[in-house]
Amino acid sequence: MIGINHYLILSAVLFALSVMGIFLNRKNIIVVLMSIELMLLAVNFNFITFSSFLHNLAGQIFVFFTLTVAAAEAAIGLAILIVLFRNLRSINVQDMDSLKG
Amino acid sequence: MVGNSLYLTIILAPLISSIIVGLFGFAIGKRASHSLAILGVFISTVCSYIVLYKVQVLDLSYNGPLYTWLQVGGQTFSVGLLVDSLTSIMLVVVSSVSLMVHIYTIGYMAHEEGYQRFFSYISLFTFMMFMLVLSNNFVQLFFGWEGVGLVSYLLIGFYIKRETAIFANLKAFLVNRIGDLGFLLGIAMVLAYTGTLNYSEVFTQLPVLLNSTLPGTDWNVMTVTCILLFIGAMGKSAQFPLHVWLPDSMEGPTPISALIHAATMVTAGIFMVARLSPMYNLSPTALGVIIVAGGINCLFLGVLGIIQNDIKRVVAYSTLSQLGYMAVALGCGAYSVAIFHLMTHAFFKGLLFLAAGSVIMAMHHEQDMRKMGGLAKYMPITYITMVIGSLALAGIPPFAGFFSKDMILESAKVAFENGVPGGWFAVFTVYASIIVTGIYSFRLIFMTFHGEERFRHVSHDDNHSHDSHGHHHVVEPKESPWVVTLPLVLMAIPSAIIGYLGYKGFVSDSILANSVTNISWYVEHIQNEVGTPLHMILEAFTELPVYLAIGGIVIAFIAHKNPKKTASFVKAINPIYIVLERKFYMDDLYINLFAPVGRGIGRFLWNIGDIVIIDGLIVNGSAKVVGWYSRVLRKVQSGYVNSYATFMVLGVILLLTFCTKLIFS
Amino acid sequence: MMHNLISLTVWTPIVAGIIVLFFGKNECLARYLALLGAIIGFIFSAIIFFKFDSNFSGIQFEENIPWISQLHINYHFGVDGISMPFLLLNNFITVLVILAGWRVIKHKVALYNSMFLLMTGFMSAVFGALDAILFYVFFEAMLIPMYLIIGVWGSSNRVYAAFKFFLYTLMGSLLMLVALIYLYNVSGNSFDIFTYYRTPLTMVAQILIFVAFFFSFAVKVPMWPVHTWLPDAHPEAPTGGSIVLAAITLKIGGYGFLRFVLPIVPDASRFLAPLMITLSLIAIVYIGLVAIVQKDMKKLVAYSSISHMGFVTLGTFLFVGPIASVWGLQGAITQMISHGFIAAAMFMCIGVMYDRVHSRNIADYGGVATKMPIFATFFMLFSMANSGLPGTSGFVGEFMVIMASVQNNFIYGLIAAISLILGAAFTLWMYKRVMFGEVNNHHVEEMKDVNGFEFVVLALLAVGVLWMGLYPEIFVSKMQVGVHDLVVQVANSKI
Amino acid sequence: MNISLFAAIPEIFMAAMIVVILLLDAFVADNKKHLNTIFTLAALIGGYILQVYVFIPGQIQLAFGNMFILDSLAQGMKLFTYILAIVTVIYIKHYINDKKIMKGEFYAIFLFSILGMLVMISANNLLILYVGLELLSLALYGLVALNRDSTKSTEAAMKFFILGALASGLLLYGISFVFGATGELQLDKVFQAISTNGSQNAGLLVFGLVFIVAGLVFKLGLVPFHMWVPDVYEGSQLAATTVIGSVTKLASVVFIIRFLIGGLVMLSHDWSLMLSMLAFLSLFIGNIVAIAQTNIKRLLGYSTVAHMAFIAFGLMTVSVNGISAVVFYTIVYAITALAGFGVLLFLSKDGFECEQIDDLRGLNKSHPVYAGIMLLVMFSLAGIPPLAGFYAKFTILQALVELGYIKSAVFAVVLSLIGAFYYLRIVKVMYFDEKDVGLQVANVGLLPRVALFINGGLLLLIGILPSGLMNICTQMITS
Amino acid sequence: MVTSVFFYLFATILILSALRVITAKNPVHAVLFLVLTFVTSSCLWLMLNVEFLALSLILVYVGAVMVLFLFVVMMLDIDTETIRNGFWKNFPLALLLGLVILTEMVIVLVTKPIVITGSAPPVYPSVSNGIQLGWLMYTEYSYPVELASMVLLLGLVVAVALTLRKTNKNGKYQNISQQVNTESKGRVKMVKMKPVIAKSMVVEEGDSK
Repeated sequence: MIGINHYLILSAVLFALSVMGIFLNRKNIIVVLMSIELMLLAVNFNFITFSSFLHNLAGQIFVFFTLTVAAAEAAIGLAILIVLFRNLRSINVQDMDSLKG
Repeated sequence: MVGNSLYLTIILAPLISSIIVGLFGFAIGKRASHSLAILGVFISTVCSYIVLYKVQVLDLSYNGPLYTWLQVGGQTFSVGLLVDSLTSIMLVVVSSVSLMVHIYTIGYMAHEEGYQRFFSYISLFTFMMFMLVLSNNFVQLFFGWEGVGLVSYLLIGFYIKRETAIFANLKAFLVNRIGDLGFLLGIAMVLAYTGTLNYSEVFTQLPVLLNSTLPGTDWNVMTVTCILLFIGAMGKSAQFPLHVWLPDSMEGPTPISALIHAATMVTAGIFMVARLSPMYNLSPTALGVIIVAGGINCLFLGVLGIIQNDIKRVVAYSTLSQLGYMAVALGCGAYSVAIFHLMTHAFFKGLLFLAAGSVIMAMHHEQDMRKMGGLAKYMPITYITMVIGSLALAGIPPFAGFFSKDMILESAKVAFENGVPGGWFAVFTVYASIIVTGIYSFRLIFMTFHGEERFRHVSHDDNHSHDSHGHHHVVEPKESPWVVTLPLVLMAIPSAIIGYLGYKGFVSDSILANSVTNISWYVEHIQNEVGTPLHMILEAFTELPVYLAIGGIVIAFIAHKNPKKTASFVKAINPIYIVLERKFYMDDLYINLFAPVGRGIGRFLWNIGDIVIIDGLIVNGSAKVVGWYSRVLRKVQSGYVNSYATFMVLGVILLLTFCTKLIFS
Repeated sequence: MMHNLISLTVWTPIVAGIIVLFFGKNECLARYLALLGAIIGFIFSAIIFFKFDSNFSGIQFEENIPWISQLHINYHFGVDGISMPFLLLNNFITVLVILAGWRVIKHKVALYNSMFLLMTGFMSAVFGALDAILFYVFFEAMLIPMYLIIGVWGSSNRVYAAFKFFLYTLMGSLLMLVALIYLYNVSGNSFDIFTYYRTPLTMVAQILIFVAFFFSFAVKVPMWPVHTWLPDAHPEAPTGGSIVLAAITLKIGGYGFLRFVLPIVPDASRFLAPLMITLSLIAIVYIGLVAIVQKDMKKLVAYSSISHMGFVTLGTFLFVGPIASVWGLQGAITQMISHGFIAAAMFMCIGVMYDRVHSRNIADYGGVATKMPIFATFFMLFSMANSGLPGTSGFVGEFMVIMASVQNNFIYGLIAAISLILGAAFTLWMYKRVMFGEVNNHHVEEMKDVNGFEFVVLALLAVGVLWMGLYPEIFVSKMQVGVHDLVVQVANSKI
Repeated sequence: MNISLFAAIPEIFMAAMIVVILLLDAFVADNKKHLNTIFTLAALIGGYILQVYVFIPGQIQLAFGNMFILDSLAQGMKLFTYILAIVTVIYIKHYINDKKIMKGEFYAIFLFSILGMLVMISANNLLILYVGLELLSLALYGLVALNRDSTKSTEAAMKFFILGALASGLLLYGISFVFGATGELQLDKVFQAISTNGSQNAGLLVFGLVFIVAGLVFKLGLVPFHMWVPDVYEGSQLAATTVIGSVTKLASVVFIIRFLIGGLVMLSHDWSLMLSMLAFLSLFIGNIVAIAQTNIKRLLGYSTVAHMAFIAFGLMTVSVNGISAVVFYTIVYAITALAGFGVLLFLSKDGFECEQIDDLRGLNKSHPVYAGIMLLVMFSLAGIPPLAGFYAKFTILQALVELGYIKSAVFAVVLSLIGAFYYLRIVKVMYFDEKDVGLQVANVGLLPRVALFINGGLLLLIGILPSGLMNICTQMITS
Repeated sequence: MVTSVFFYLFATILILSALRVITAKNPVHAVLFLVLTFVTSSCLWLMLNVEFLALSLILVYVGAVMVLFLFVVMMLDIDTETIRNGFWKNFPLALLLGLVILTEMVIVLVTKPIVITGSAPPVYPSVSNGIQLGWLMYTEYSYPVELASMVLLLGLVVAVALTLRKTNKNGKYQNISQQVNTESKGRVKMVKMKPVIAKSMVVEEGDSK
């Protein structure tokens, strides 16, 4: 039987993968953004799981708003990315090092 | 106030004149300045004689506070006056000599820069000396003690441009300070064990001191205290090994050599021990120390006088020797004898200095006796007075020195007989020293006043740039003006007769009654054998000392007549001569050992302790460590956003790990 | 009026300082305003001095109103015999400092004078405060003006010195803050110093508090080995800064030991007294030796200050049996007051020369006495006072402390008394090299004797030095009851 | 269910005004763009007035089905937020003009961020907290990026965005566990659920707590979640830095208080330990790394890290005193930082950003008043009495010692000594360095000058009489 | 049993595609794998009876956000080869990091069994998930809905403000303020002209005189 733990562990795996993604991609910012989307997916998974098993719709509502906000977030993130690309002619993470120390 | 207004007058008159002359000297001019200063001292002198009369004749003594200086922990320290027989004698000595010196100064310093300053200083000195002798407690004694030290410092370095002078005054002050260290600790001991610093109160508590030992040791407190106090006296009275400053102090103008470094200040130590005689009587060990120190001074430092060529230095070494005599007397418990010698010495030594000054003036500030000679005919008054002084110094009856010295010999003998520690040393040194005294005092007379007129051969080169006269050609030496010769004459009189007059009183202790407590054997053996002074003089010729003294004079005469033989003799004993010339290496010890070592330690502590260890290692070191951390840690902020994210994740992992532990614990 | 005197003493200079800061565009006006403020402050403190009842045991001129009620912090001022003399000294020195800078300071005059007035106000408050936090606030606030004084008007190495000064002192005081908060909690939510006096504390707590206080006050004093800020701060500071630092700021350390350490942690004080005495003796001898070899006059006097302050801590921690030594305490306070005069005077003298030659190096001088006879006389007096000559104030405190240390242990006394030699050695050797001898360079040749302002300042200080030396009773009598109370307080064990 | 909207009137007003300003920007001629500023100020002042108006003292007002709460903490913090926002606008007005930043957008986004803060402050629900946080964060990303032709700014915005998104991901992940463990999103109910049967899903809760703490302290900028702070401070133009560095702190702190105290106080044992750990690290890193900085904005970024550690210490105590100390600290810090940024803003002009420490060289000589205010700011940040910053530190230390965290207090104190060093350095540059770099103050007008002067004076005033503000803070917490 | 099979199937696809997202060489591939991830998870959500959100995930995320991503990726012409440099160097560490975080999570989740506290029956069992959500959203959760609108507006404003460049010569923009603020003066140009009079007329006039 597939229990709550299965889903939670699945989302944990997603979460871990997203973390790995952020760590791994030292060259391409857009993949980092995608990793963040993955992380949000893991979060949503959690909420959905709990909501379903608890019979509590609040979790689903939460997911709904997460999706909304994430959409706006993605828009802003990509806008920043474009602006950055215009200035830097690159979206290489390692080129973004004028601020350090 | 009426009761002590006389004493106050004594103290304040010179102080006031000193302040006025010091502050407004330039405004009021030379003449008014010296008049004022002399007036101050004159008033004091007159009052001193009145006091002498009151104390010695009317038997009125005084002991009372003036004002409360300090109250601490239930103990009150007052500035107070103690007028008794000892004080009265000291007052007279101090004020008389001081007055003479004041007058003499008019002539001696007539053309010097800082004329008013000089008068201000010596008046201030007189005040300080009065404070010292009149004090009825240790604190005030210390005040006067240091005060005279200060003025001495100022006056030794009076020629502030002369390197030797300013070296000498610093040396004098510092060496004195070593003594003061002991002195202050002695005072502290007294206070710690008796709870008071008033002489009279301390004397009632002596058993406390006598019956205690220093914690952690088995040293008797009385002995420790007495020795500490005597260390103070060693500094001030130039006792071995703290004597090194006195010869150098001759850098000062001659009047103050007479006043401070012969007659008054240097005897403060002698006075102090005499003042505290009830204490010293209880500590034979301390007396032994005094004898040894005095004995060394008396003989070994006296010997150095023989080879000096500087006229003032000869007198200075003779002073050391005479101070040694006094100290021996103190060590033998014959305090009143010491005071007697102090008094006679004050006059004849003051006289000798003043006369030497007169010679120096005549020689245009030349002090080297090798460039003098044959002056007797040019300056007869100086010559005669100086011979009188020298005879007194050598102890030829009936001059003053004879009586006091004879008493010291007697008391040394008695002390030896009574098995006083170091008694044999006392006897040996005082006897031997008589010859020495004869030699150096008359060597001076012969070299200066007799023989070839060597000053004619020597051009006055400019090795004494302070010389404001600026004469560079030979001028016939002539007798000094009356302001100089008058004090000489006035001092020569007491030098001749004061022993005769004072002998009986001092010996029988009637003069110092109730203020000085002589030790028992002295009282038993000497006080009871009082003869008349005349009897003493006659008897003297049946005894050894006079012949020793005459022998010394004869040796000096022979040496003077046969300079070549003397030179070969000196050559024969060259190693000894060198030791003597190096003053037993005592100066080297201080200047080349103690001072550099002190500075070296200081430099080491500064460079290594402060700069390297505390500042370098700890303070700047920690700053450096922080800076290093800062530079290293800022590298963590690499600028790469995924490394930032990684750090965040690491933070989460850290918290998670921490938390997992929490969950399972 | 009467019951606000301390507030007036504290706030007059502060307000004056702010006024000067804002309306000091005109330099002349700034100077006169500052002087006026300083003098009014001094008058108030003098009124306190004269109205002070020396037989009254306890706090006088007390003011106590809630200040920060949430934290039970009160605006609590008051003086007893221990603190009152400092108040007077502080305000006295300020007048001198303002005068001393009259001709010398030529840029940022308003800021300069204002900073000194602020300093004075803060320091008066430190001496008057009876609430721990009130004390602390002013204790720290002082750092700001002093930091600026050293940094803005200092000489070449001023930045290093200012930083060192600030951080060194801050290090100490921050630990004290923690200790005070701890005491607040232990004492049942009070910052009243006198409540702390009654608060029982375990030995461990006492020792920890002692350590915290030690860092705070020992740095200020400064004690060996946390002294090294002083030889850097003093030479770099302008003359006025050196004067205030030496004359007053250092005293706050000594005062802190008396006001806080001894009564609040008496058992720890007793327990650690040998340590403190050792450190003090090291300060006296070690620093004395170091002072001898200094080439920089101000550094030399700075070291001599440390050495002299060694007597303060020595006197404070001398116990005769379980009882704090009255002699020691009195000596410590007297030494502080006297050092206030002497150090101020010494720095003033060096400042006078510095203004003419612009060098602090001893080697650059020589024969100044021939060019500046009046100055030489003053300098001689102060040098003698600095080497502890009886009849000057320098002697009184040292005397009392040496007396007390011999009562405690002969060896202590012996080591302490070495300062007689060392003090004379470094002071007079400097004097000799600077003032005596031939004039050997044209700078000295051109030196002019003291001007009116300098003369007034030096003369006032000379009066102070002599007065305290010849008649210390007028000060000491005011302290007696306070010291007695303190001794009684310290005698009680709090464990 | 409470559907009254009364308590939320100010927020509604703000939302409306944002739209108005956006429209205004579109429809107003370029030469009348100052209307934007005026409307922004009007919006904030109106919000303030409404806020005062809606509050009923001594009563907790709810709205929107209890998701919106207006208690005294919210009221107080909102009022301060408004005031700080107003002052911010006054300070940045000339800067926006000079730098030719898109005004309408800037002010609109700024108001969005203020709205986000207000929402966060009044949130009574995990969802609202999240949305409010996002509203704030997204607006801030926008503000930073708005200087779109600058590589630094866009880089900073990108970093800020990525890390912020990561942080909110972490936070959400944590919230999901809390939701799972309790089945509630409403803060008071979460609290009840934990207190009634908290031990049931303790593992899950603590697990979630880790992520929540991580997400929360990101906003504060505690080590190791601090790495955005210096970069963003440095990279943003001063106007954005001012917003991030000052007024935002209020909302962030209330946010944390709501989360940790309001909802998860039963887990305080766990999170206070976590906070203390992070606070130690932050004090250390923040203070030490700041020493090596040469850029004031960056330096202030690191110093913020250290300051936030103090706030974490205060939170750690979980006592009334501690929390009111935290609030006090926050307000004081925000005021202080605002004054500091104000000075920097005034010194910046077209083509010149006053951001290097050396730019301030000789400021005292050319502009003593600004130097004086900067001096007050620096000493206040260093915690030297009699300035406001001292009492902030003091109250925190007191709360620590009261609960026996003496070691923490000593640690905090020792490191703030190191902190003092770099503040002193700025003072040194202004006062000790004689070389004048010819710093010119921008033409800012009277109002900003007066505001800055009052702001600086306030540091001193609070320093001398902190009682009033402390009272307010205590009342915010206790009632 | 069937659900188990489907669960594991989708879970496997989900994990693998997620792994590919982070390891793909080409960002376009990464985006497409991300789409796959979303679709799979949408399927899993459907298994949990969360129909509405499952659909909106596809609609909002796949339909809008991912397209946006794809668009940006395509627009920014990125050199895919250099981007992968040093990837495998970091991989072990990343793996370790991921494993640590996963292990800790799993340990907690497995060892501390979850107690379903609020296991109340579904609120409106008969009504579909979408209607339930809709009902809740516009009543109880109206506040966040309003806020979400603000968030979206903000997103809009920021995105436009950042990316809209009016300097582009080729673009044609509408400047509203300019349009609104035009005054009649600006629109109608009144030109003063000297009246042009025919020569003949002049002659005539002249003639009349």
